Amino acid sequence: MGFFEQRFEENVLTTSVDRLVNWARRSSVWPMTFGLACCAIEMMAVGCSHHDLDRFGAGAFRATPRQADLMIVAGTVTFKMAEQIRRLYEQMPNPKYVIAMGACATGGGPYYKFGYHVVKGVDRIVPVDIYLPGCPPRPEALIDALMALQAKIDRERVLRKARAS
Amino acid sequence: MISALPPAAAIFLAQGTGGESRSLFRDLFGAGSGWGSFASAVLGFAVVFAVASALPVLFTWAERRVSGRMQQRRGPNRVGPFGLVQAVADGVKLMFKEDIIPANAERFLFALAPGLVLAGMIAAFALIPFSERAIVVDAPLGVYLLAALLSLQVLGVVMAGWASNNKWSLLGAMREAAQMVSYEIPMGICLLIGVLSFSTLSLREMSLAQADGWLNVGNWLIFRNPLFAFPAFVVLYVALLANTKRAPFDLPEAESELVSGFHTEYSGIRFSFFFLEEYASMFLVSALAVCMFLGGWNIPFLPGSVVTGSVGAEILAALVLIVKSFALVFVMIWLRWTLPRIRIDQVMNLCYKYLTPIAFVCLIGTCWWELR
Amino acid sequence: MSAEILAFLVLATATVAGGVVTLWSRYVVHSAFGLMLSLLGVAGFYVLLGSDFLAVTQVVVYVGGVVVLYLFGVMLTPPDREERSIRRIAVAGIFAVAALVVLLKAVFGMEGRWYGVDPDRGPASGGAVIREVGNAFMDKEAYLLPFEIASVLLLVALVGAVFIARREGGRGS
Amino acid sequence: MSFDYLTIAVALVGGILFVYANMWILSLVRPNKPSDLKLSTYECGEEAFSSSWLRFDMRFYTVALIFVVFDLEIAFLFPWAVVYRSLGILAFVEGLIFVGILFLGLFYVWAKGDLDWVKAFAKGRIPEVLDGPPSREVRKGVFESGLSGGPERNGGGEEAGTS
Repeated sequence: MGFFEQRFEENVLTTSVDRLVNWARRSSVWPMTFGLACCAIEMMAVGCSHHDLDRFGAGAFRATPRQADLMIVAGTVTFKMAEQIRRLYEQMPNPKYVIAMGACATGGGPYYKFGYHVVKGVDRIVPVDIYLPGCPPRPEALIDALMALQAKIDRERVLRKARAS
Repeated sequence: MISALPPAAAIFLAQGTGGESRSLFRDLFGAGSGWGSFASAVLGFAVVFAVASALPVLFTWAERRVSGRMQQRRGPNRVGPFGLVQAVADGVKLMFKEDIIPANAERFLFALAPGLVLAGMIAAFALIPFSERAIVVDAPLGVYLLAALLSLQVLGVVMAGWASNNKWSLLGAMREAAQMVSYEIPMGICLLIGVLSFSTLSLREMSLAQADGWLNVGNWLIFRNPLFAFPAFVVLYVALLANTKRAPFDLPEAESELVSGFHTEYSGIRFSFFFLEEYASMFLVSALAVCMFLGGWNIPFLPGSVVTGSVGAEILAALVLIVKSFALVFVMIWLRWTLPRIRIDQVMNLCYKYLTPIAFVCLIGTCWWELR
Repeated sequence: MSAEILAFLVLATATVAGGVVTLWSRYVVHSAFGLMLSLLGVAGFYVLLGSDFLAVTQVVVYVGGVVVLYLFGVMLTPPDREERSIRRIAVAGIFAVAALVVLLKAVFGMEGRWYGVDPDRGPASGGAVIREVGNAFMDKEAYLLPFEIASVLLLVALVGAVFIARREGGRGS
Repeated sequence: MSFDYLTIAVALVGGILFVYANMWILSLVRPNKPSDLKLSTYECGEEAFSSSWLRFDMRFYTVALIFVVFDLEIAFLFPWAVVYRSLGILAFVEGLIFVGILFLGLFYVWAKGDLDWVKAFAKGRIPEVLDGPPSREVRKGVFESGLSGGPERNGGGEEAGTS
C-alpha cells in the first residue's frame, strides 16, 4: 500500500488528484491479450476497424499481464484453465479490473447444468467488476461494458479515505 | 548576471551577447570555473530531458492515430481534442500503477536497467543540433560519441532481460542484443560516409556545410553525392530502424512469440521508461539521419542565411529540423503498420549479406566521389 | 579540492568498484557488468587526460563490443558454476602478480603525477586528437604500415574466431 | 572539451538518478500489494519451471565475434575518414586496401556459412521452402527429402527401418 493512499480527508486537493488519477485510469485501460473461446472472436472484432476499442484509449492490447489493466475473460472457463486464469490475474499489477464476457464466464452459460468441465462463472476464481451476458455478446455490448467499467473507475478513491459503509 | 535569470531567458540572452560559443549552454554560468560549467551542464541536461520526454507524448499519440487511419479506424479520440492528451493519460495511469519486481529477479540490476537505457538515450539527445546554436553539447567527436552512446543501450537491454529471470525476457534480450550489435556495423559504415564527405565529426558542422548549394539543396549529402550517399541513407535508415527495434524488426518483442521481449516483467512506471526510450530514440535516430544526409535545419530552396542569425531564425531552424525528423518518424510508423515482421534469420541475412556489403560499396564509392 | 581531483576520485572509485564486482560476484553476468563499470571509468580517465578520441573508442570497442561479447559468452556456458581448480587459481595468481608489478612500476615511474594532464603539453583542443591519429595513420613515416597490418590482424581474428566458434558449436550440439 | 563530457556525464548519471528518484517518489502514491503469486515469474499463466538463466546458442556468440571485429574496424576508420579529404589518393588507396582485406574476411565467413542463422539451410539439408511462395519444384523437393508427409513418401520409412 502506498504511503499516501486513502489517507486523506476530502478537500479540494485530494478530490482534484483523485479526479486526475481516475481520469487517467479510465482513459487508458489496457486489456490483456487473452481469449478463451468464441467470445474472443468478438473481442478481437472490438479492436478492429468497425468498432475500434482504441477510441476509448483501450486498444493497446498488452501481451503480458505486468503491463495490463483489464482482463477480459472472453469465453468458457474450464477447470483446467482456472489455475492459469487465477495466476494471470494475480500477476497483473494493481489496480486491475476484470470483465466477465459472455454467458460462460458470467455463470457457466450453456454448460451450467451438465458441463462437468466448466467453472460456473469466473467470479469463483477472480473478482469480477463487470458482468457482460450474451452468447457471445456483440462488440457493441463489450464497448458498453467498457464504458460501465469507466463509470466504475470514476468512483474510485485514490488519496481520499474510503467511505465508511 | 545571466545566471540569475530563468533558464529560457538566460539562453536567449546568452545568445544575444554574441561571442563565439558553439553551444548555448556552454557559457551560461561562466564555463571557466568548474562549478559554473557544472551548473550549465545540469541546465543543459534539464532542457534535453524535457525535450526527450515531451516527444514520446506526441509520438505515441501519432502512432495510435496513424495506425487507426491505416486500419480504417479512428484511433483514440475521447481524451482531449483528437485524443491529443491520450499519452498523458497513459503516463499518469502508469505512474499510479503498482510496480512489481518478481521474487526471482535480480533486484539491483532489474532496477538499474531502465536507468541505463534512459541515460544513454538522454546523453545522445544532447548531441543533436536543433539549430546553429541551440545545441547542448557540440562535442568535437559528435557522431562517434553518439554511436558510442547508442551502443550502451545494448547493455541495458541485456541487463533487463537477464535480471528479470524470465525466459521470454532473456530470449528477447539476446535477440535484441544480437540484432542491435549486428546493425551497428552498417550504421557505423554509413556514418563514416557522412564523416568522410564533410571531414568533420560534429553534426553541427555537417548541417552548416549543407547550407547553400544548387537550389539550396545541392549541398545536402543525398543530392551532393546521389550515386552513393542516397543508397547509404537508405541503408542507414534501415539500420536505425533495426536499432530502435521498430517493426518490421520488432522481433525482440514480438508479441506473438516472445510476449513482450525483454520488458515482459516490467510493469507500471518502470515499463514506461522503456516505452519513453523507444519513442524518444525514434526521434533521435531520425534527427541523426536528417543532420547528416538531409541538410539538418536548412530549408529547401531557401538560402542558409534564413535560418541563422536572429533568435527567430534559430527557432525556425529548430522547427525545420523537427519537421524533417517527424517526417522520418512518420515513415517509421507507416512501415510498422504496413510490413509484416521478418524472421530472425532474415534479419541477420539482411544485415550481413545485403546492408553491410552495400554500405561498404557506398563507402568506397564516396571515397572515389570525393577524390574527383 | 579542484573539480579535476573530484572527478578523478569519483572515476577511480567507480573503476575499482567495478573491478571488485568483477572479481567477487556470485554470477558471471554480474562480473561482466562490473567490467562494464570499470571500463567506463577508464574511459572517464581518458577524458580527464585530454584524449577524448581514446575515451570514445574505449566505449565503442570495449563497453559496446567486448562486454557484449563476454555477455554472449557467459550465456553460452552452462548455468551451473564451474569448479575452481587449484591449478587455475595458481596460473591466474601468477599473471595477476606480474601485472601488478608492471603497474606499480609504471605508477612509481610517474614521480608523483597521479592525475591530470601532462603539464608540458596541456589538454588537446576539440577534435584535435582524432585528426592527429588520422594523419599518423596515413603518414608513411609513422603508422601507415601498422594501420594496414591491423586490418590483416582483424582478418585473422575474424577467421580464427569464427573457426573456433564453429568447432565449439559443433561439439556442443 | 571538459564541458562537453561533463554534460554527457551529467546526462548519464542524471538519467539513472531520475529513474531512482521517480521510483522513490511514486512509491508514496502507487498501490503496493505484493503476494507470492503476484511476484512469481510470468510464464503464460503456468508455474515457471527451472531457472531461466539457460544456456544459449552458439550462433549468438558468432554474431558477437563478427561484430567486435567490425566494430574495431570502424573505430580504425573514423580517424581516417576525418582526414581523408585533405590527403587525396594515398588515403584512398590505403582505405581501399584496409576495407578490402576486411571485406575478404566477410566473404570468407559468408562462404563458409557462418552468417547463416539456420545452418541447415546452408548445408542444403532443408530446402528453403520458407523463403518466398512455394513453387511446384520446391514442394516436390520437400516431399523427396521426406520432411513432410506426402503422397510420394514411400522410400523414407523403409530406409530408416533397414539402417
